[in-house]
Amino acid sequence: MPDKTRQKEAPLRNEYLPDQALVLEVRELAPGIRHFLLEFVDPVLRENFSFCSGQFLQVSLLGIGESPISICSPPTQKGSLELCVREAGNLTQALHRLQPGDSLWVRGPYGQGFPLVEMAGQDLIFIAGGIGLAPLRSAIDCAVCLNDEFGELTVLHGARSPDFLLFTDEYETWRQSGRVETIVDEAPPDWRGQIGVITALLDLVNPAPENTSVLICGPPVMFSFVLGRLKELGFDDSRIFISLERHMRCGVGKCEHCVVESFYTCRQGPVLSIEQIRGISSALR
Amino acid sequence: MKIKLEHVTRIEGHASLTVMLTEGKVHSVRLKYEEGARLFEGLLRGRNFFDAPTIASRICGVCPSVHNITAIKAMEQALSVNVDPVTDKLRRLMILAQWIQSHTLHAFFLALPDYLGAESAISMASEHPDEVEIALALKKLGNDMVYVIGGRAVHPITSRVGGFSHVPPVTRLADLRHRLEEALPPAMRLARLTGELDIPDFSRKTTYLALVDPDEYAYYTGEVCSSEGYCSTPDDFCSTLREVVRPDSTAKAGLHEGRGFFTGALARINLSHELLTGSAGTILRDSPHSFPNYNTFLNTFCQTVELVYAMTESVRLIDELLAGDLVTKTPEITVRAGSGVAATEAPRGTLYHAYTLDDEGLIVDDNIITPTAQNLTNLEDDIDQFVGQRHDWEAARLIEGIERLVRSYDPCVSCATH
Amino acid sequence: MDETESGTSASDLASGYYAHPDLGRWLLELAADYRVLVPAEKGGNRIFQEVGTTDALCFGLAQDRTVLPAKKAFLPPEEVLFEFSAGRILPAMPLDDTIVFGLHVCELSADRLLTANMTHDRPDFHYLVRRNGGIIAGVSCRRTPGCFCEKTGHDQIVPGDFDLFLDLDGCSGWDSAGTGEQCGGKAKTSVAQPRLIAGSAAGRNLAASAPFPLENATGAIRAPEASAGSKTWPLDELPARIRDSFGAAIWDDLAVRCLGCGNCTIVCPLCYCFYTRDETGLAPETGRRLRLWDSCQLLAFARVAGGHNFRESRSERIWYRFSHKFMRMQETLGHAGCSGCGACFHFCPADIDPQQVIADVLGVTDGA
Amino acid sequence: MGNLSPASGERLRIGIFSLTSDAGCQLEFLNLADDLLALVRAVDIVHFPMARTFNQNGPFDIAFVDGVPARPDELDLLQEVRRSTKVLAALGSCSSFGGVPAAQHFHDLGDLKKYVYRGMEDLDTLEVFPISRYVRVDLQLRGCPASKWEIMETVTALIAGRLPQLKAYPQCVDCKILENRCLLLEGLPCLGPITRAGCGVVCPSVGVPCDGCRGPTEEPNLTSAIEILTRGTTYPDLIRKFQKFCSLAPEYQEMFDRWRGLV
Repeated sequence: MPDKTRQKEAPLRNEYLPDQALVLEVRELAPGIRHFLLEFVDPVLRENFSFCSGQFLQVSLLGIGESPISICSPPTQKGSLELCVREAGNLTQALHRLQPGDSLWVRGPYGQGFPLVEMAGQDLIFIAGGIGLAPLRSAIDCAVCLNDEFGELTVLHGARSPDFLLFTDEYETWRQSGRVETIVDEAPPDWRGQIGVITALLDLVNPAPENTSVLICGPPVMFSFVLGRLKELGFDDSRIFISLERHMRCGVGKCEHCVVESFYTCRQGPVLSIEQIRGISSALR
Repeated sequence: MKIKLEHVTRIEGHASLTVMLTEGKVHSVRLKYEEGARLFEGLLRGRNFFDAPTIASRICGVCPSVHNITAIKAMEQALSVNVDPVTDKLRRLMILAQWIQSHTLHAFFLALPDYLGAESAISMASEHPDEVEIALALKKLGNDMVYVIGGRAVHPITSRVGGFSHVPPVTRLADLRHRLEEALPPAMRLARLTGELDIPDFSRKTTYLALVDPDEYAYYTGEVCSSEGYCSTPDDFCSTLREVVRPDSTAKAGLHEGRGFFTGALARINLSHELLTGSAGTILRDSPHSFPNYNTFLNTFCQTVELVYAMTESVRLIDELLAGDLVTKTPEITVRAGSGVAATEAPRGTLYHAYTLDDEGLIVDDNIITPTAQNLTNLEDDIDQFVGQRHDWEAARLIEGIERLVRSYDPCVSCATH
Repeated sequence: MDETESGTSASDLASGYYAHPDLGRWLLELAADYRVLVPAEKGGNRIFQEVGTTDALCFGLAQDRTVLPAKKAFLPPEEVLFEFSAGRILPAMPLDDTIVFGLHVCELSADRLLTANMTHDRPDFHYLVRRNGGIIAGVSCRRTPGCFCEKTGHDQIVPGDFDLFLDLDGCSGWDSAGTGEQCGGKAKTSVAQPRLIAGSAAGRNLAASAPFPLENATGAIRAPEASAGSKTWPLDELPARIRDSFGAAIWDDLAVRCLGCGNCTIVCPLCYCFYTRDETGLAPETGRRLRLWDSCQLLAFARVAGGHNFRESRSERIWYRFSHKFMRMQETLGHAGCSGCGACFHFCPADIDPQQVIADVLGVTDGA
Repeated sequence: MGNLSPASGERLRIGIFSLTSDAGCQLEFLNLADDLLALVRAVDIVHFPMARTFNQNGPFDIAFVDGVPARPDELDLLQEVRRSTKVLAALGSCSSFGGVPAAQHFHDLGDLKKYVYRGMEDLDTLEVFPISRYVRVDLQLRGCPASKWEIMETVTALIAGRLPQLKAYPQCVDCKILENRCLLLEGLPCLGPITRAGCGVVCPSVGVPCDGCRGPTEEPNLTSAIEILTRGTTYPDLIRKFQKFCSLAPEYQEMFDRWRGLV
């Protein structure tokens, strides 16, 4: 009979096996949006897990399913991770039922984050629509933490209504490193802040393009207005970074769902510069 | 005073009982089938002859195979199509499988809880786990037989005018045969148990009607015969059977020679019990009951005897099929105008389908007469006598007895109100 | 198996099949130790079936294509990624003992490309465990009606692309225009001993027990000549051409005809996209995570939770199918992601022919 | 639909309701056979008149509704069910699309009643519509009959706290994976490419073209499908095929309107 022994291949890593994490804390940030503090059960992973702002995890609950979710805590925070989850589908609804002490499962981190290292010494503008603030908050906190490495920080955050402004209790800390402006689509009469679209905040702060990088995350409808305004202000496409949302299943460029023309959003993205996606009309939809 | 029992439970479909009380005693009861009209006979008009078996099977989810086969037989008569013996045997198997499915459902899931003091087969599971397990296995066996031959357990697919689109593989038939043999002893045990149940003392002689075939216990062929000696072809009989439309009811009621009659397992056994040989015959003759018998409550026991018959007859048919070449050939069908009537024995009694086609093969006229509709008059007469003999009973006890009586007919309201 | 003098039943030969009694016996021997898949008949179709579940041990000489390509052996339509119970994950270990017999040249080539795709960047564990542990054996092909491997550059392979190759050239006389007559009918006695060519150590090991002579391969093995005038597409140019064609009218025209049924991708040897799904029983703490084939032609493919669909129109989805094959795979792996087998066209209810699509793309981007 | 699952540790309360129908879909619960005992051990089927004597009222976690409301009291029942359940699942093509009885919309209802009931036309019978005309429907378990797989997926998903993943893609995907003969390629009028998967492709697997009992896929390309299907059958026969099970599917209405304009 033939010999069944074969040459041993190099051990393969099984990308589809998630690691267990525990929920330490849950808090409601806005209607239908919750914030989770987690830590890995495995002490080695807990100590050594590293990532870049803008990268995401494949988060799952056993028996429910898996979804990509950006990490919203900064890479500088060791030992724990934070996620910000909006109730939208099967998994996120189930995540909203979690209590401290419950388990969830994660694999990753995946994708390319914001190239903060290349932005050293520059001013940073963060433009966030709605829950788009989550991945940016990771970068903001990182920049705040490494204050000396960056110039001035400007955070522009738009939301449906004042209730939906996220991380409001952190604005004071952020303001020590720069400026935070918010705007809402609609508001009750007692609202003293801005009402309108997010480009109004760009008009308000009127940023100079020199030595500045822009980091954007939000709903696709926001992109064309913001990018148009940035172009008018003279920003170069290579200095504008955007985090794209797509249907991502595998996270490793194999399942094909997240492709935007030639880009696997899960591998080359989710953060891409506008220069990279120039000419791809379907990218910013 | 009037009380209405909105839902007679553990039957197929929705029926209500309205009970008139005088000084706490029942003096009359009215049964009503409470389902909307689906108007199948109307909807079939303008359809292709080859669609009728598919559509007609949707009259009933409990006995779709017999509607399907009966429609096919009627269409083949209308179009003068003859089929090969393998096709006939597979069709017979489908009807017998339907009996296994339906009789198991009725006898053990719907009727037996009455006598074992349970509110459902589900709750029977704790005190009578063996019986429930056997019943579930038999149900599954019947389902699998229809699945293997018909392509699906409810609403078969493969059977069509002229034959079958797909013939079951030999191995699957052999597997069914094996399972039938294995399931036979427990099925006989349950049938014997059903024969020994303490049923109400009730007797009302009526007319019993069923297909009768001198060569076998009939279900697929034969003439329509009555316990009073009447016999005719299904074709002729269909024209003498009267269906009475009643005010505010979507179910019609059957009359033969102006009177109600009984069709179903009890009628078949009353007319053909001498042809029941083998295990089924043994159970029948070993039981404490003699036949012909006029106690309607015995219909459930008769179903379990037929369940055993269906199993042994299926084994015999499978052996015949396995002994020859398992191929069917669909004959050339020439579409033309014509009409055809067919009758088979559905689990609940004789089922008639009659169609008239135009020269394009479209249905211009049709009539479907279901056993539950045929039985309605007789059931009402039974209820009257049952109540009349027990006028001193407490209302609750009497109503429970009436429910059992209704259940013993195994009424299928979906069929009745098609 | 109905064995005639030559070991090949008349009906096998008439339908372009080749069977050999020694081959059959050998495969049955192998099936004691391996999961052996061979092309066999099922309900009027040719499909890769496990030896032991079929007694029809015959090989198509490319008259009929299998419904699903050999990829199903290594990337099953449904597989368990892991099971879970009471908060613990139990990884599923894919079987690594599959032998697939009877791949045609284009399919061997597709297998190489699919494996390269699953290996590059982040390797796919489950596929590679199966594939690296598996053995593939090619078989000489005659051209299947509707195939066009010469156009996509998948018309030749080298011994490194297979473990074994069953060379049926001994059955002389058939060629690209052959109808099977030479091989069947009168010529059946000329179905000589096949030659085996080994392409790997595993193949050589296997061949040691084979009833056929093992020969040294020389040079590449080619699919039979295509019809005159058919030549390779400008594959290097196609990525740019496809990219430029985004939004062009040809895709809208295809969308008018396309039913979006997904047939083209399911039968493609180089389509591999998948989705995952969790399944639980009546006790919710026990279950499994499955991975299942998906299709980029389905409406929900790029839809995210909340309902936004990033590929809303059928024309866009069709463009993505072609861009994957002729743009992305060409750019990342250096080879077109279309083997030229013609299965997508064969199984397309709307008769969408990739050859016409590429001709149109070239035409449109030429400004014609 | 908000939060679907019962409070943790509680058993799912299930109701199975029957309106006018052939009862085939609710019978599929009893046809679960082996799974039935496991099911009743895991959940409480508290309302199921076909099988139980004692039937409880709501609240329910899931209510499966079989059939169409064809009588005024069935409409009341339907509203009551909606009020007392978290998840309302239309069980089968009758409750999802009106099923076979909905073909009455291609006839004059008065004529139909006259034909069937010979002069007794004042029946208390409503026109047949899917239940979604009257109440919000959370899930459609399509098919004639509904598929056991989808019934079990619905129950197990809700126990686990997820929405069931019912297939929305065409039959062809599953049919190809089963490596069946393609009946459409053989010229038979198979509705597979435009019909939702989920039944296990039962008909084409035994050589019978798909009859479309599970209704259309999302955004079916009917124009092209009709052109392709009429190569193997006549246009009137094809329309009759579409009229069988899901004639009230919104996706079909334009096709039927065009047909009505022709005849």
